[in-house]
Amino acid sequence: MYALSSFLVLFGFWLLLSGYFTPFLVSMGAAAAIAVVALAHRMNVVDHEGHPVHLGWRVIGYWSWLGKEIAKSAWDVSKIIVNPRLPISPMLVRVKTTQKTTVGVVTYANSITLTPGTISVEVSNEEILVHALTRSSAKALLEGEMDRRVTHFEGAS
Amino acid sequence: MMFAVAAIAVLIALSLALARAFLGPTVFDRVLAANTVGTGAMLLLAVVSFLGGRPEFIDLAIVYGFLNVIGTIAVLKYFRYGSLGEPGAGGEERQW
Amino acid sequence: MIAPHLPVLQVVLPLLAAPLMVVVRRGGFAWLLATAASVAALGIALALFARVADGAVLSYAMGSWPPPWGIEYRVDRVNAFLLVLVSSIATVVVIYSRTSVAAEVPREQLYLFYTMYALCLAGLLGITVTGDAFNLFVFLEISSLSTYVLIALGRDRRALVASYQYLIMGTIGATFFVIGVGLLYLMTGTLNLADMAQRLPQVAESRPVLAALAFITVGVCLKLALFPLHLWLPNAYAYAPSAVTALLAATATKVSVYVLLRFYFFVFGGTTVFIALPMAEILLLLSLAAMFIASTVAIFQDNLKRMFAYSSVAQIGYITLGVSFDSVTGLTGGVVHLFNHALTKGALFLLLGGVALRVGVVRFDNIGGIGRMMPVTAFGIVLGGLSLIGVPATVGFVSKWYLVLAALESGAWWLAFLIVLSSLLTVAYVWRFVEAAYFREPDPAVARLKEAPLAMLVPAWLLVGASVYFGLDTVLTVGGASQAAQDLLRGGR
Amino acid sequence: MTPAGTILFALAVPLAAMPLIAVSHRAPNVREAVTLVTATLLFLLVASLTPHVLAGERPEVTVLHVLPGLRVAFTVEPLGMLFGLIASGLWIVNSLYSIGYMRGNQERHQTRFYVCFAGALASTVGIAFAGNLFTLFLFYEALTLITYPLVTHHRTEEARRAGRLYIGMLVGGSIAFLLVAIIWTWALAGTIEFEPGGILREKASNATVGVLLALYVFGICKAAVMPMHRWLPAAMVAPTPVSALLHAVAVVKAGVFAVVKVVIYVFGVAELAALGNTEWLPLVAGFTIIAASIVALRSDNLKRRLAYSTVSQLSYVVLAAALLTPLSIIGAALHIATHALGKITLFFAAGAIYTAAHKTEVSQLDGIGRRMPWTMGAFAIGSLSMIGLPPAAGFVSKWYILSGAMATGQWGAVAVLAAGTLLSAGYLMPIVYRAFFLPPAPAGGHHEAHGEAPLTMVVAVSASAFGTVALFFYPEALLALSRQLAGPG
Amino acid sequence: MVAGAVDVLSWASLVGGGVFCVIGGVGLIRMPDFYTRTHAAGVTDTLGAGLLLLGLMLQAGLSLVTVKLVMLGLLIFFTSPTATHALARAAMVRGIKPLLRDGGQEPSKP
Amino acid sequence: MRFASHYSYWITMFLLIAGLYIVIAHGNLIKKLVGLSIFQTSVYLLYIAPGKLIGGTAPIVTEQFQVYSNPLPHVLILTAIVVGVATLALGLALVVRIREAYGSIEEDEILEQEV
Amino acid sequence: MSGDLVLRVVAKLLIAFMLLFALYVQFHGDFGPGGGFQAGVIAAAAIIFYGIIYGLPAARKVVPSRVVETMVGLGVLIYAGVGVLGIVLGGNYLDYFVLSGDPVNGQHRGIFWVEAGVAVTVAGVMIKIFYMFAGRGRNGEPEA
Ligand code: NA
Ligand code: NA
Repeated sequence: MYALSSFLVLFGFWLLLSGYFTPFLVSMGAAAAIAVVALAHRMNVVDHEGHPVHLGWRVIGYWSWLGKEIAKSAWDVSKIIVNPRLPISPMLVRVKTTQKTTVGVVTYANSITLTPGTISVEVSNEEILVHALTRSSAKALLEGEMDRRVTHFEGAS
Repeated sequence: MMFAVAAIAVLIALSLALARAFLGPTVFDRVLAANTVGTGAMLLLAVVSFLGGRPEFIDLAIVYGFLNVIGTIAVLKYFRYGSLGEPGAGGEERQW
Repeated sequence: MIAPHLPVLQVVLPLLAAPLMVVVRRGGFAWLLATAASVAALGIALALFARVADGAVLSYAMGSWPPPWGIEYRVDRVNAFLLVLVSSIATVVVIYSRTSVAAEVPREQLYLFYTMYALCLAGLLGITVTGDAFNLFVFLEISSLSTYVLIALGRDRRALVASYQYLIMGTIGATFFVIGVGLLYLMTGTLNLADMAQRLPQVAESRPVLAALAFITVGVCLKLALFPLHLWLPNAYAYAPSAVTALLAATATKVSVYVLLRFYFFVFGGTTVFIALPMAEILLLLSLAAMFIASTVAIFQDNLKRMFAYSSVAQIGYITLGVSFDSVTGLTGGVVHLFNHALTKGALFLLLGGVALRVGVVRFDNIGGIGRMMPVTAFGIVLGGLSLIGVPATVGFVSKWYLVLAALESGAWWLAFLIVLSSLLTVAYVWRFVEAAYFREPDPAVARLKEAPLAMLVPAWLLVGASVYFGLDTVLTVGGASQAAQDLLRGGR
Repeated sequence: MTPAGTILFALAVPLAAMPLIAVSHRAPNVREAVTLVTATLLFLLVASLTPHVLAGERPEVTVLHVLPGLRVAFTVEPLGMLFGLIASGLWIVNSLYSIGYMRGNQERHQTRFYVCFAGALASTVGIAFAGNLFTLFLFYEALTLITYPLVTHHRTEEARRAGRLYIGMLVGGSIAFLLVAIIWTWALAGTIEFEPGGILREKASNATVGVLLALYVFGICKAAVMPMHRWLPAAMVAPTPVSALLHAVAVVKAGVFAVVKVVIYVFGVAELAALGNTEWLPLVAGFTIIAASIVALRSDNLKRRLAYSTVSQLSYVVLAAALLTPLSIIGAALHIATHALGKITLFFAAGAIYTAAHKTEVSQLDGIGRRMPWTMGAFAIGSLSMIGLPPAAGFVSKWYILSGAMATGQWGAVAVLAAGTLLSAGYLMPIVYRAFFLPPAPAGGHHEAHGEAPLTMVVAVSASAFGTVALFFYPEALLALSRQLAGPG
Repeated sequence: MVAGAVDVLSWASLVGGGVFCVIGGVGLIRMPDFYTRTHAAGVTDTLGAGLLLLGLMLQAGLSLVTVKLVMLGLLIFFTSPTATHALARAAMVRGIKPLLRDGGQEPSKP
Repeated sequence: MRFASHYSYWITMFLLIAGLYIVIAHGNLIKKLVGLSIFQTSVYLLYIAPGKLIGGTAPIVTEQFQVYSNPLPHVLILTAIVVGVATLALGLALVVRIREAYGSIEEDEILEQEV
Repeated sequence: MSGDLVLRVVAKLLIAFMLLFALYVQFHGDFGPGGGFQAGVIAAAAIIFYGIIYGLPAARKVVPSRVVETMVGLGVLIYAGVGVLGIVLGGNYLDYFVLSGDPVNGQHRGIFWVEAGVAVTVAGVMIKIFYMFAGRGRNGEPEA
């Protein structure tokens, strides 16, 4: 099941990249996708973690929100950098995770890191240790919106 | 012209990162800087591909991106375990 | 059908043998294949030599792309001579290796040894045969990288350090070389050596061209271990497996000399180079330094392999000295010495390998009285030593004779004196061996020694015999060398 | 056999003897028989060439063309003939003597000794007959190398040190100076073939000739011109037959032979005389004569005294050659022969004394003439020859040298010759006097009950003493050869 | 007209991206310790890279090149935080103490 | 592209000297290799510089051969990179084995053990 | 060890795409030289990444050492074989034009196989190198 969907995704990826649709290249693409799935299977990476297709279209929604967040905080951090006084107030905070799956936690952790001003230092099932550049970025994170959105995005599965 | 401006900007960022790589002081600072240099180089390759009309440079940039992350993680792993092949970095089954 | 493809097959056969060995991974098979490749290379080299003997130039276009667009392989009298030299030494050494290497290299690494051996041979032949500057660099690196591995396969842990040091210096050398080539490429727009030679006069004497010359000189001189760029050589020779030492001493530095000659006389066209920059003077001084300092250092070595390694540095000085004269006689002397030293040092290191097989590390303290226990080996070493000194009736004499003549020809009688004087230092270290081998009572350990196995003695003595034979019959060597010298001085035009 | 064939045969005989001697190492009698037969055969071969040379022929043979203009070739001319005769003749005597000495002293490694001795003779013949400088150089080096095992025969630390000095000076000098001189000569003259009248005629400037001559004289260390003499006394550690070989048969003779040969056939006597810049050579030779004699005078060790005597006497030859007159050239050639006979007699006697009485110092020799009358009688004859008194051969050669010096009014040389004669009398006659006229030292040692040395030694020493006297009365053959050198062509 | 607008947009994107890249670089120099520097690097990786790629995409239009640029963006999107996190974690494990403003919660505890 | 190449000489020289300096100045075998790599990197930059800047002619590239022909800079650079990577890998392999044999990768400590 | 969680998940995501990208570069490589090399590097990088994250034993299970070495040899053999084929078919060494009736087609075919050879070798060499280093930990057993 995962293998089939993996194959389809990879093949699509090939066609996107290729841009050429000669019979030779398309068949090669199919062969390549099969080969990769086979190898990946040997590696045991073809599972729900490695290939989270089930997330579906929710991706778009979450990513656009995340993009906006990133832009905002990048802007904030930039202002701090160019500020002659360098007004930082670095701190370590722990945030609880409400996600149920590994993918969910990882998504949350990476989202934290991807947002300038916060990085996830230590990730575990229950909580994430975060280094924040300023008090306000820490506070924003502790408000928990991102956590909620990731959990929602992760879905009920 | 606009590509040139972008390229110069990336180059400046790159040299700043390089400076940090030299300054250190911890190995992690250097690796961080090297990683940023990598990102910069990737972007530079993309911009240069427009600048020089050489679209195949983007492929190169993608390759570079792959290698960048692998390199960073390999270095970290080496510093952590003194070896690249230890299964410690995720091979063992986790508790949950 | 094969005939027109000989120039490329010269390189491709050993190059093909290497991966086959990796795939099969059997020591015995690898040796067989390496031998076959070496013998084939020798056959091809001889055929090529015969075909260019009348002064013809064979050009082979890789992939049918005509030069200067494609890579060209080019055989003329100069490099055909070298091809024969390299492939024949390689053949002798590979036959010798079967016994020697089995004793020095772990069984499971034998295939690796022969793989690297084949690669090294392919690289050396490639350097010699290619007519493309960048391709030359690639072959240079192929031979160098395989050489590093071969050295590291030595038994002593110092082999590792030696290999590392060589890797550092060799890479610096190769990089200097490729920078020089790059500058020439930017100036002429071509990488084809013949084409480059034709285009260079238009941009000659511009700063990048002179810089290119300097880079190439330094780079190549690092590879050929010209004093004081020789620092990698003594340890590399001392701790590499015996067969490797012989191969390196006999071929690798010689091929580098060839590269220098190729660039100096063929690409840069000799005269302009020597006028624009004081190359001749620098080369002369460094050569003299090599001849005296390296020989003196050799006298004080306790390890025989190191001693002969320093001797190599000194002998390379004679070769470059010949080059520095920039005259037919001088170049003849240099080229003959290149040939001579290949035979002699090859023979010496092969024989030392035999001693090493019996006593382990070949030091003066543990070979006392070896002349009685291993008479054939010891006598061969003495003959080789005589050739190093330049005693008449050995090859060594012939080249020194021409070098001295060249010195006198240029009016530098003091130089002739120095050349002869430097031989005296050679006498000193060769004599140390004679005294140890023949005039010391054998230690109890030595007294139990047996002569080296026949499988090693025969190849070694082939070279010893050659170094005596070519000392007596000089028609082939001197004739070939003076032809080569004239061809070289005529330059690329 | 053609003369050319004879030359090759003469070279081949001692060479062939080497393996023969080596394989017979378990049968000493066979081994020594081989040596004696070879020596005799060699002498006969060399002697058979004499009539040809006397008849004005110059037999020659080329063995090998090494490089264009460079060949291994042999030409027999009078000087070489003379040297060849002396060397091969004395080899017979020396072999006889060696048998007694080596057995008498129970020396080790006797086989190697005989093998190397044969090799040394082969090299000597090569030197004597060399047709060009290249060939001369080759065999000159070969002689050095093959005599090294002889010098270090005893393998003691002292022997090894002496051997190192021996090889170092001889090889070093020949490469650093002689070889350079040869190459330079080649560059100047375009040839290195020996030619009567010299090959450098009108080829070299005054200054060049001076430097070149110096290179030759000091490069040929075997001639032991001071300061290149150190190796010779040091080599005294070797067994006495070896000393005889060094001092009489081959080595130092090869040196002075080479010097004379170079003067005659490379520079040309007339040419050298016409040019300046050669005055230093008689000075150096004269200095060596006097200085070495004084050292000899002060040495109590018998062999050391004889060694310095050799150094001194060799310079007679060099001096004679340097006088550059026809008469002195004859004297030089003759002195090679007469000194050889005289000195071999003295060394034989010294060795006999050592073998019979184990005495090495002059001061121990009081009254020994009564126990060893033959030996000491021979010693007395040898001494006369060294001093240059009749009825010994030394008189003849010294006479010619002196005549040459006086004829050209080189009074300094005359004075040196006179002083040298007095000094040599001073260091040799007291020995004879002690041996015959002083009472033996009070008996204290346990070797007092000795008589003469073994028979072969006595025979040898008597034979060489006889030869010394005979050459005084019948010098014609050698004179005839020598005269050819001085005469035209 | 549309082309002009696209040009202006891509100009803006490229310049903006460039500026953010430089700011990230400056931050890398200015920030006082390793952890704070990672935040600065984040600016280059996110807004800097994103805007630059966007600018390039606008120039490339709907083409294969744009697809590849998207790939590039996705690649950065996935790898950059991963690498940064790995770095920070490794530093913490190694005992590199973060510079903390007093009152910052939680002393470091790996 | 042009502006970058203008400075490529200076960058080349800088990398060259810096790399060489690191190779010489550092006793740590790995740092030497890093220096060596930097040193080699200078080559890549050199090969992309157009020859016209220093008075040379442009590389021969005719229409006919543009696609396939050999002396194209990026092929050369790629090759040089391969060579560089191979050298680095081999060098590191040697260092690893040296550390096993000597227990150190500091040059002076290693030489100390071989007196 | 939970911190490696992020790495593990992202690696799973990346590896398959890297492998596919490698093949993409390989198959589109004959439109410009060097494709084989890059493809080899990327493919090897994917395997190496896997090895780094999941450990050497896991990587060796997926791609055994023996296979890697054979790859190295095989790639060169393919490359050189294509060259020799050129001679066999009557052209020069590495002559692609003779590989097919239509010269352009021959050219494509030749380059394709040559690039394939390069890719296999490069991938093999890189993985081999990784195995060599990764195999030598603090108490690593030497591997040739
Ligand atoms: Na962040
Ligand atoms: Na590199």
